[in-house]
Amino acid sequence: MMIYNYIACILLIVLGLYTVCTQKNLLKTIIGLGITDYGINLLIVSSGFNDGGSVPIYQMSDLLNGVSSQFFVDPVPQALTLTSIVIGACVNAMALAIVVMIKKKYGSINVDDVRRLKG
Amino acid sequence: MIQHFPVLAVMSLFLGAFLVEIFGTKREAVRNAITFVTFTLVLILLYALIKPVILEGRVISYWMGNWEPVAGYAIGIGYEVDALGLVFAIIAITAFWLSNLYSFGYMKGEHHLGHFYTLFMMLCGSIIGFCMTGDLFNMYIMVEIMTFSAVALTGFNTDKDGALEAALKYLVICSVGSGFILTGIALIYLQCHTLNIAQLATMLAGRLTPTTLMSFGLIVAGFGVKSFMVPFHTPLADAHAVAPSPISMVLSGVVTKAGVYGMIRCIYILFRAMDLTQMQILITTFGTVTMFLGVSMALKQHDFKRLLAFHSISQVGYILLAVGLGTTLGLTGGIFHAANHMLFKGLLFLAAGAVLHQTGGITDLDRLGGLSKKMPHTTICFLVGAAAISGIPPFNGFASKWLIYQAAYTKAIESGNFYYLIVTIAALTVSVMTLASFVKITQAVFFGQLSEANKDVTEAPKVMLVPMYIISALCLITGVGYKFFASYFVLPAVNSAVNVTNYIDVMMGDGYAAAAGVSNMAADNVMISSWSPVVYLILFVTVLAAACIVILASSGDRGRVVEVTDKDALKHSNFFSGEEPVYSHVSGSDMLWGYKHNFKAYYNIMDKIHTGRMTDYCSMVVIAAAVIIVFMFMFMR
Amino acid sequence: MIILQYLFYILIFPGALFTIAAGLLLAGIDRKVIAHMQKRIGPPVAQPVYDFFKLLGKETIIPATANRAAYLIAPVVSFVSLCIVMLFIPILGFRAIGGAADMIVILYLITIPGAALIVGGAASGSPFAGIGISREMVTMMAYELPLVIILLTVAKKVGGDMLIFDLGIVSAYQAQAGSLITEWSMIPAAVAMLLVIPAEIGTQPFDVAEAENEICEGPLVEYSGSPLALFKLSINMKMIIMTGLFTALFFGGIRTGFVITDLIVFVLISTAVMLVCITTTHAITARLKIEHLFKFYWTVVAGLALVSAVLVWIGL
Amino acid sequence: MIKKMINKSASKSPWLFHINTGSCNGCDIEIVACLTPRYDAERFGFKLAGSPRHADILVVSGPITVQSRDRLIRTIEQTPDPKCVVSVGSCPKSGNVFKGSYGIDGPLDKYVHVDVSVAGCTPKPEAIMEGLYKAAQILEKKREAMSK
Repeated sequence: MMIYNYIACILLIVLGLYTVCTQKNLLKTIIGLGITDYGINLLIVSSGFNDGGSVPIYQMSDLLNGVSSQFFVDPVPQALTLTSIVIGACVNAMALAIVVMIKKKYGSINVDDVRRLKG
Repeated sequence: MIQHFPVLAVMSLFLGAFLVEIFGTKREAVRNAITFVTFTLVLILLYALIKPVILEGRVISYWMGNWEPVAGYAIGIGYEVDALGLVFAIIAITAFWLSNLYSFGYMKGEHHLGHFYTLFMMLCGSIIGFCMTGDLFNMYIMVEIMTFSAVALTGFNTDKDGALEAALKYLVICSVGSGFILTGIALIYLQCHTLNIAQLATMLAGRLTPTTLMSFGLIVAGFGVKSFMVPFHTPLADAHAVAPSPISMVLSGVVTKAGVYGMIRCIYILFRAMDLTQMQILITTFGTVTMFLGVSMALKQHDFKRLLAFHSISQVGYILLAVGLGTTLGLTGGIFHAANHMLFKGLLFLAAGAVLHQTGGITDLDRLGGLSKKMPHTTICFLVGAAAISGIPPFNGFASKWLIYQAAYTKAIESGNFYYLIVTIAALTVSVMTLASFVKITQAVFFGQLSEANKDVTEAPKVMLVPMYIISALCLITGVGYKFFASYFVLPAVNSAVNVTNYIDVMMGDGYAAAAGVSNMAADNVMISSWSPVVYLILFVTVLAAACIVILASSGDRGRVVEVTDKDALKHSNFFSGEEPVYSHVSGSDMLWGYKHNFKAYYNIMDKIHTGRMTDYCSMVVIAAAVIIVFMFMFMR
Repeated sequence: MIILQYLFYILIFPGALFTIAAGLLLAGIDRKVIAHMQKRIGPPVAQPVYDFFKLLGKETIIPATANRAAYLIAPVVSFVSLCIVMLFIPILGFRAIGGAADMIVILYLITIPGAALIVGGAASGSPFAGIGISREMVTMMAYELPLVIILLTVAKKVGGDMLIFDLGIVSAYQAQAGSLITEWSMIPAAVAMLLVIPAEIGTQPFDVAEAENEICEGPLVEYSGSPLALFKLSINMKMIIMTGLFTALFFGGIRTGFVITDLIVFVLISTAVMLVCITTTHAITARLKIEHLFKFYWTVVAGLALVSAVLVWIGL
Repeated sequence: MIKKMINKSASKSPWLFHINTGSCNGCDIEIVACLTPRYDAERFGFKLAGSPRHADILVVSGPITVQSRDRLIRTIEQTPDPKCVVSVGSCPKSGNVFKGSYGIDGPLDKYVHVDVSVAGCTPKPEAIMEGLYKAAQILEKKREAMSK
C-alpha cells in the first residue's frame, strides 16, 4: 500500500520543482514551492506509518505488563511533519509578502520584468 | 556546568530577540544595550568552551529534556559540541559580535530597527544552533530559520533598488535547497529510523544503498545551495549587493560557512564517504569551478558590493576545493581559510559599508574615487583586507591559501592524477586574479581623483572604525602566527572531523562506536614546505630599520620633499602633457582591458547564463542537483 | 655573534647590499650591451649608479591629488621587500637562511613590489598612472600562470613521488643529478621562464605598463626624487632576483666548493641569462599591445610550460 | 660622501624632456639625431624621460606660440629642482623668421631663465650635444648650490 504514497510524494515534489522552474508568474512559483513542501511532508509522514498499527500511546496495561504487545505508528515523523508544515507556511507567507511589495514597486509579478539584478 | 553552555548560548540569543522586539522597538539605548549584552554573553559562553573542547578534545553533549538514548536508540534531540562545530560557532559569534558593534553606527537613523536586531539575533542563534546540534532534523530547522532571517535582513531596506527582488530570489532558491535537505533527511529516516547524527554515523558509513545514496546526493546538493557553490551562486551575488553592510558581512562570512560546515558534517561524519575517489573529484571540481567563475565574474562587476559578493563565491570555492581533497591537510587549509575568509571578507564589507554610508549610498565603482584623502582609516583597513584576500604575505589569507596549495599538490603527487595538478595551477592563478580585481577597487574607490560630488565626504564614525581595526589586527595576527592557529584552533577541528569514535561514544555511550565497527581514520598532517612569517617580518623590520637609518642620516644631502601648500600651484598639478589638469579618473570599468578583451567570448557566455530571471536560476539549481545525484549513482554504487 | 652573522646576511650579503650592487651592475651591463648591439658606445657601466644618486638629489614633489602617506611609503615597501627575497634564493651551494620560505612563498614575495608599485601609482592620482597600473596588473596576471606551472614542474621533476617545494632541496638535487637545464623535458619550461623574466622586470617588448612615450611611464609618472630612485632601484634589483631564480632553478647543479667562486659563477650565469632574455629581446623587439601580451602568455608561454609539465608528469 | 656622490652624479645622468613650442620640426629631428648611433648622446648618460617629473634638462624648441605658452610654463614648473632649460635653435632665442607674428609670444627668456642657448636654424647635432653637455655641468653647480 505504501508504494502509492511514495509515488504520490515523488510526483508532488517533481511537479512542484517543475512549477518553480518553468512558471513565469511569481505567485505560481510560490505555489510550486508549496507543492514541493507538501510532497516532502507526505514522504515524512509516510515513513512512520505502519499498516494496522495503533496510536502511539502506551496503555497503562502495557506499562504494567512491561512489554507492548501492539505495534504502533512511529510518532516522530508526525512531529517532524508538523514542524515542517509550520516552516513551510512561514516561507509561503514571507514569499507572498515580498511578492506583494514587488507588485507595488515593479508593477508586475512576471519573472521577466523582475530582473534588475543580473550579470 | 559547562555542558549547559551551548544550549544557553542558543537560547539567550533567541530570548534576546524576543526582548528586543518587546522592549527595544522605541528606545535606541535599550535596544543597543540588550543586543550588546546578549552578544557579549554568548561570546563569553562560547569562548569558555574553547579550553575543554578545542584544547582538551572533550565532546560536550546535552540532551534536551534529558531524553537520553534507550537501548542504543537516540530518542530526544541532542546537542553535541565537538571541536569542528565549535570552531564554526566561534567564527560565527566573532563575526556577529563585530558586525553588531558596527551596525550601531551604520544602521543609526534607519526605521524599524527593533525588527532588524530581532532578525539579526535570530540569524546568529540559528547559525550557532546549526553548528552545535547533534540532530539532523534540528539542523534542518536551524537552516530554515537561518534562511528565513537572512532573507528578511537582505530585503530590510525595502526602498533600496532591487532589495525585494534579491530577497525573493534568495528565498525561493534557498527554499528549493532546503527542500533537498529535508527530502534527504526523510529518506535517511526512512532507512534508519533515527535522526541522531552520532547514531546515524554508525549506520550509514560505507553502506551506500540506493536510498541512502539518493539522500546523500540530495543533502550534498542542499548544502551546496546553502554554501552557494556554482551553479547555486546566483542569489548570493544579488543579496550581498543590496543587503545592509553588516548583513553582507555575516552573509558572506558566516551564512556561506554554515553551508560548508553542513557539507563537512555530512560528508566526513555522517556518511564518511570522503575516502571515495569519485567523491573527492566531485567536490574538488565544484570547488575549482566555483573558484574560477567567482573571480572571473568579479573582475567584470562595477558595483562595489556585488564585486565583493563574487569574491565570497570564489573564496568558498577555495574552501570546498580544500575540503574536497579528503586529506587532513586539505581540511586544515579549508577550515583555516573559512575562518580567515570571515575575517578579511568581513573587513572588506565593513570598509565598503563605510564608503557607502559616508557617500550617501554610492556603490557604483564608476562614480567613486579619491576617497583615501577623506577616509584614511577606512583606506588602511581596506588595503589590509585586500592584501589578505589576495594572499599577500604575511597576512592570513596567504597562510591558509598556501596550506590549500600544498594540500592540492600533495594530492596530485600522491594520487598521481594530473587533474589535481590542474586544480593546483587554477588555485594559484585565481589568487592573482583576485589581486587584480582588488587593484581595480583600490584604484576606482580609494585612489585616483576625488570627484566633485564626493567633496564633502568625511571619515566614518568611531563605532564603525573600531570593528574594522579589530579585524585588521586579527588579519595580521592570524597571518603571522598561522602555525599557532593552525595547530591549536584548526587541527582539533580536523581531528574531530576525521576521528568520529569519540563523537559517537560521548553521545551514545561508551563502546558504541567500537560495537558498530567504526574506527578512526589515520590523521597524517605533514606540511611539506616551509614558510615562516616571523622570520620574514624580522627580516623586513631589520631592512626597514636599516633603510630608515640611511634615509635619515642622509636627509641633509637628499633633495627636499616639496609639500603641498597651495593646491592650485602649478608645481603640484598633475602632469597632463602640459594641459591644465581636469577631473579625470580612471574608474573601475576602464581597468584591466587587456584581460577583458581576451575573455570576451567567455563573458558573453556568462552574460547569457546570469540572466537575472528566477526561473532560469531555479532550473540551474534543479539540473545541478540532478547531475550530482546521477554522478553519485553512476560512480559511487 | 650569531646576530652579527645574520645582520651580515641581511644587510650585506646576500641581502640588501649585494642585491643592490648586483642589480645595478646587471642593469649597467644591460645598457652597455644594448648600445653595442646598436653600434653605439653607450653609457658607462656605472650609469645606473649615477642615475640612482642623481635622483636622490632631486626634489620630491607631492602632487595635489596624491595620498601623501601611500605615495611615499609604497617605494620603501617595494625596495625593502626585494632586499629580503635574495636571502631565500640559494646561490649555488650557499644559502643564507634555509627553511623559512619555499618556491610558492617566493612566487608571492616577488608580487609584493609589483603590488607596491600599483598602490604607489594609484596613490599619485594621475590618469596616466591609472592606465599604467591597469596594464601592470594585466601583465602580472599574464606571467603568473606560466610561472606557476614552471615552479610546479620543477617541484615534480625534483621530487618525483615526494613533495618538494624547498629551493634548497632543488639545488641539492641538481648538485647530484646534474642541472635541470640538461634534461630535455625541462627545456620548454626553461624557455618559458626566459620569457617570463622580461615581463616580470618590465623591459621591452613587455614594458606596456611603463611605456614612457605612450603613457609617460605609467605608474611612475608623478614620481620624482628619492621615491623614484627607489622604484628604479627596485626594477634593477628584480633583474638579479629573477635571473638568480632562473639560475637556482635550472643551473643549480654547478658547484665550485667555495662561497666566493660560487658567487662569481652565480653572477656570471645570471648575467648570461639576462643577456639572453632581457638584453637581446630588448634590442630586437618593439613594444606589444597589452591584449597581445596577455594572449601570448596564456597561450604560447603557458603552453610551453604545460608541455614540460606533461612530459615530467609521465616520467621523462 | 653621499652628498659628494650625489653632486657628482648630477652632471653624469641628465635626463631630457623635450618641449616643442611650435617648432617647424627641424630642430626636433636634430635632437633625435643626437640619440642615434652616430652621435650617441647616451654616452654621457643623456636619456629621454617620459614625464617632466623625471627630467633634469628641459629642451625647448620653437618660437613660443600663444597656444603653447601656458603649457610651457606649466611643464617647466612641474619639473623638480635642480633643473636646466636649454633652448635649441634660433626660434626660442629670438623668434627667428616668426618674429612679430600675432601668434608668437616669445622669446623664451621672458618666462624662464635659459641656462644654455644653442643657436642655429637648425643647429647641428654636435652643437646640440655640446649645449646639453654644458647644461649638465650647470646642473652640477645648481645641485651644489642647492645642497648647501
